[in-house]
Amino acid sequence: MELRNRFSLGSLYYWLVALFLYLPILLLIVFSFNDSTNLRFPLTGFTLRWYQELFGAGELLKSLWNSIWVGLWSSLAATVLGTMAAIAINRFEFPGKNIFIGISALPLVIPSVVIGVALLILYRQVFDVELSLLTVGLGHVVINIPIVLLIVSSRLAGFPANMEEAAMDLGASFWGAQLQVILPMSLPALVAAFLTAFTTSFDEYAMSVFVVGTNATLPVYMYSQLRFPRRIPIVVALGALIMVGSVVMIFVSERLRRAGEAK
Amino acid sequence: MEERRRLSILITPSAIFMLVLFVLPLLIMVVYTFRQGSFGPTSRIFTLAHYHDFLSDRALQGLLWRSVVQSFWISLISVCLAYPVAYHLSFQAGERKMTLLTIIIVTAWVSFLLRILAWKVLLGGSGAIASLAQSLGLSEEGMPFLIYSQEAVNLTLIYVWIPFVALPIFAGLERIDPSLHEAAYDLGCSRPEAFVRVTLPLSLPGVVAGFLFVFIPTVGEYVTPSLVGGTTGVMFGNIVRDQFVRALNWPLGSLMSLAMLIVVLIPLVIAARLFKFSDLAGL
Amino acid sequence: MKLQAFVSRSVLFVLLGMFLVSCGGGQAEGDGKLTILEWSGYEATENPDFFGPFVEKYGETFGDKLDYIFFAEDAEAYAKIQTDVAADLVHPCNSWWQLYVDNGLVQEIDTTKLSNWSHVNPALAAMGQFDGKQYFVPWDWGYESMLVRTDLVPEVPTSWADLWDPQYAGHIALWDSGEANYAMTALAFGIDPWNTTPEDDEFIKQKLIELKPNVLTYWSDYTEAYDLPQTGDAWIVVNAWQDAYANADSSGYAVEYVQPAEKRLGWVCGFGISPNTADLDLAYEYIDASIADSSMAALANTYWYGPSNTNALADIDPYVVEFMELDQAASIQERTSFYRPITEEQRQIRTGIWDEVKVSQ
Amino acid sequence: MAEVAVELKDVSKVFPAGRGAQRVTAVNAMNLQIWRGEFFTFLGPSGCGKTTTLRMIAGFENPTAGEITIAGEPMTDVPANKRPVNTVFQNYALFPHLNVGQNVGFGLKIKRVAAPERERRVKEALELVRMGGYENRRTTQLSGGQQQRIALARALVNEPTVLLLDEPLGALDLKLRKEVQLELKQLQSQLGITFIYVTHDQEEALTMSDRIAVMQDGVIQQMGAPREIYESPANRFVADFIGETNFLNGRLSQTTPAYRLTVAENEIAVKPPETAVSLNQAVTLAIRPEKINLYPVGTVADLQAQGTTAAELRRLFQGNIPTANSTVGDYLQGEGLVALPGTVVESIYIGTDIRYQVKLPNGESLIVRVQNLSGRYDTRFKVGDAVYAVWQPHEAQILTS
Repeated sequence: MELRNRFSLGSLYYWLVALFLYLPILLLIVFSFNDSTNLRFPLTGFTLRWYQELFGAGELLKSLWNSIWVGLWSSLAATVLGTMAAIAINRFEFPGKNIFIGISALPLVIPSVVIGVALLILYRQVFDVELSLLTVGLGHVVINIPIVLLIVSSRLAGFPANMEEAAMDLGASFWGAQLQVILPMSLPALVAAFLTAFTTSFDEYAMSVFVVGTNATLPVYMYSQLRFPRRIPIVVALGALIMVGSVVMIFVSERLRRAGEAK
Repeated sequence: MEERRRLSILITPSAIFMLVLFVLPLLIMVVYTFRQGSFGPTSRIFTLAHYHDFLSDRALQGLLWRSVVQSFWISLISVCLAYPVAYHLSFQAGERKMTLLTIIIVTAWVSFLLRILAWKVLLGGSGAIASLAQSLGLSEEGMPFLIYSQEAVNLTLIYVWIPFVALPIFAGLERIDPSLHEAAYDLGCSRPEAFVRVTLPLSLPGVVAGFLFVFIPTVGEYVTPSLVGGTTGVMFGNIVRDQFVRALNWPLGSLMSLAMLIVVLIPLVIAARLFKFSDLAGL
Repeated sequence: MKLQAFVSRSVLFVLLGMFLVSCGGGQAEGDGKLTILEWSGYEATENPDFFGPFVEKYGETFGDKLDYIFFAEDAEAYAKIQTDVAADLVHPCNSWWQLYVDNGLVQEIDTTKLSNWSHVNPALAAMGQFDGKQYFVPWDWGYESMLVRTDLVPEVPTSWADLWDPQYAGHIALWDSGEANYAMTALAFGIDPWNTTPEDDEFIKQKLIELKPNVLTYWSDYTEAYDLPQTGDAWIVVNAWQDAYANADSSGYAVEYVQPAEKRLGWVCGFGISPNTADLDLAYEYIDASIADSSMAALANTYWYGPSNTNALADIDPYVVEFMELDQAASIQERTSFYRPITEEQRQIRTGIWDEVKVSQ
Repeated sequence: MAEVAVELKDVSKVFPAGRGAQRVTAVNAMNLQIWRGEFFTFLGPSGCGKTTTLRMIAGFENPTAGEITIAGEPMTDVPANKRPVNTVFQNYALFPHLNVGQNVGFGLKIKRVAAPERERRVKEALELVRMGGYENRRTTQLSGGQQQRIALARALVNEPTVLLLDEPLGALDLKLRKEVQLELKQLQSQLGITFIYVTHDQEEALTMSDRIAVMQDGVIQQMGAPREIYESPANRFVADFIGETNFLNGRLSQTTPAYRLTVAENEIAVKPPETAVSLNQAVTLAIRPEKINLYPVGTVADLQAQGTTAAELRRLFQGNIPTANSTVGDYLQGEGLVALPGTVVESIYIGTDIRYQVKLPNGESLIVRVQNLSGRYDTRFKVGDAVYAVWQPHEAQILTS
């Protein structure tokens, strides 16, 4: 009985915090149907206009597409690089290890506007490469590597030390052991790292704004839209769609998980 | 040797990547602090003037200190608010925990900017909270409540950070062996005692990680203060950003970033000395 | 717990997503394209009306000829150009023009290649001239003044200097721009903003610090400039552009766009051509299309910005014409203090002053 | 001559000094041959180098010096995954992301054994360890004993030349451990595979092994069959580590015609030591507690007066009951037995045995285990009783190290 009480108390708190987190988002969803360019009470009427305009807003959708594209590949690259480094850190002792860890963690510590400017100088004045989604993505990889490294290496540190040996004992090569045992075992951490990296990349503005080329990412484009209040509701509609989409995805995967469990 | 080859295959890609795309730009930034101007002929003049300017600017240093203190409190409160969420997820939510965690995390998929705009609607003069405050007699008519102030910055940042703090704390809690709680009860601890004496100390690395996750970027924060901070909410990050994007005084901006970096690194180094790196990792 | 299954499904999701995205994400770089460093909202793909002749000439695929790099502030555009971001055309505002010219970032414009050049207001065109050569084609211009909620203020201010009146305490929104606040304060206290001494700098800084008790917040983007008076959070938005007034007015709020005793501030922005432009003819075509009568009318009707083309008047909404005083082109400058080019050093001083003001407690 | 399965020639392993760690010689110039089909055990306390030796055979560590051959093949450049050995790990190291069947089939899959064959062999292996039908279980759902069997099946399914077992029973409870010990032994003789077993549990080693190598400080102290190790420990360490042993300080007082030793203020007969010992040399006498019998002090009449029954007396004196007034000491001397007088200072009843502690005149003490049989006189000594600690001279051993 006591346990049950405690459970509902914790649960209550969780949902209160969730409500707190979702409150502004729910508000955005409401405003996305409000027949006014102003995000302001009182509501003036129901409309689907913003959604209609959203589907015609080529540049906005293109920037969304760009952001998804950059987010996916930069997170994937960061996950691959960061995971490799995490395995190395976890598995080997080598000179300069602490320096490597320190430097890899540093991007977390430096304001991204600074990284953005530094990268802009690097790209244009040192390497003379054109700004593009690639240059944005590379910047995102820089800030995402530490995230991946932190998440994955702590997961690896939690494993019994001899999993790799067990795999090699059974005939797997070193790389085979990494691919068939260490990586699958770290999968939850890899997914968490990828998700966190994607989330970071998807909402990254301060750095991206400097290294973005002719293709804007969503946050860069959205900030530029702040000059045009009448475009704000369209952006809000997009935000609402993204949110509803992600929540639906969560519930679908939860359903799938449950279905998988029932088997 | 075989081991060395494996190590180099694993580490070289990220090492080269970080070297070229991070260390190199960082060094360029350091070089910039000695330049007189940002571009053109003035950028080729070596000067220590920016160091002199910054070191003699007490007001600016004061702002840096205030931003650090403010970030400290924001981080602390975020940690306190997120801890019970992480605790609930880790110990009470059972198999739904990953789903519940994701529900919290995906709020970050809606642009930061939009969520801040929504907060402005809530907190602004005609917003829901102002109306409530007005009807309760807490605020005069049409007065924006809680917005355009340092408190608004704090509230908004705490809102933004809760999911990101919950994550490392959750990870820290997940690593605690449940039998340790049982051991604590067994040794006569009441539940709160068991929490204070066993769970909390063991989850401390996750808590510290969560704290740093918030603290570090908050010191350099500029978007939130510029949107909801008003005149009292200005943070050091705003001034740094101004050097880069308005004054185009990149040398001074670089120098201010370095100063910020050093201020932020101090707690990081302390934390790294107190806790093992992997414990700080989160998840 | 079937976490593994959940996770592997998520991975599948992601990989599938990447596959789909990679199918649609590629772009081809082609020749005969223009890269334009532009404020967002002016792009031809969103507003084909602003570039009528260009769109007509290249038909539905005109978008393939154009790439945009967007910026949100002039400083950002200048920084990008200075770090060799490859753009063929750039659209800065006039206080920056001198820097572009001095640093060789734009080339001289052969106005004979612009069929609509003769319609451009000569006063504005003159601002784009340096050492007797035309470097910028002025396109859009506008005012900066005080946008006032007349129903909330006790008294509508009539001059910039009125802002220092304690009756507005806590209800003024200043633009978070050192240059603008410097100019506004200079005007308020009878100083020529474009010809100042270090003493003036110090005086203006003190005045701005004195203004702080009256200030609610600093607005940094245009949505705020619209929102602040409409929510009533701010009674007076300083250095607001006229389109903020248009929006508030059309939304039914009691607002006034003040004509201060000391003159409004005014800005002009225009196109410059990079010296490295590969397809110069296309660049001229684009600019020429932008200053065509119909294009300029569309711009004015959409954003309430002043057109540089005086011939466009006929197609502009009379209300806009009246408000912008477009029919009195000759006298506009008498009531307006247009921004003038400032040096890099001046810019740093003015931003520095503004930073000190913000930092001061 | 049996075939050699594993041979170690002058194998050493030195771990260099690292941060906070000193240079450690884990294995020191080890020479060893393990026969095909043998159940060979490395026994020793933790840190003795036994696990390092096993890891070198498995290929997880490279010897600093020396060579290891398996089935006649030098293994120096052969990585772990190419060696014809498999390991059962102490913590089992079952892969948590794979189910039981996938775990067992892992090695076969690596070797690209076709699916049907793989399934068949996995099934067989699981049946071998009495875990048939568990293919689809998650490893985390299994008990410790079950996990141990899966780990065994996972190794055996690959048909290794040598199976390495690194304290595989450490995590099991006593009863289960005993059960599995027997099973393992049976399995080994049934399969005929060479087992190399590492443990710190001497009982386990004695129960299962064909041969045992007792290790300390990276060196094999003694190698031999369980009986040999137990009965004739080569040195004090082995004697002490294997089972319980009493050690008495002594000095050799006579070497010819027979060896005699002064211990606890008495001179006693002793069998000749294995190593050369000179007269007057200080040595250690080792004697197992169960080899010692306790006799009461006094005359036979005294015993009778205390109510000792005839049957008990017969048993005490092995049927040859001396005359009523002759003493027990005389009898023991007459029988050629060693008898040290002492006092019972502790008596613990442990069911199968009574465990006495007997204090000798010089202050040294002996542990004596007496089987708890009815009709035995020596099960009823009390604290304070004067007794003789008695053994046959050949039961005790002189140790010089």
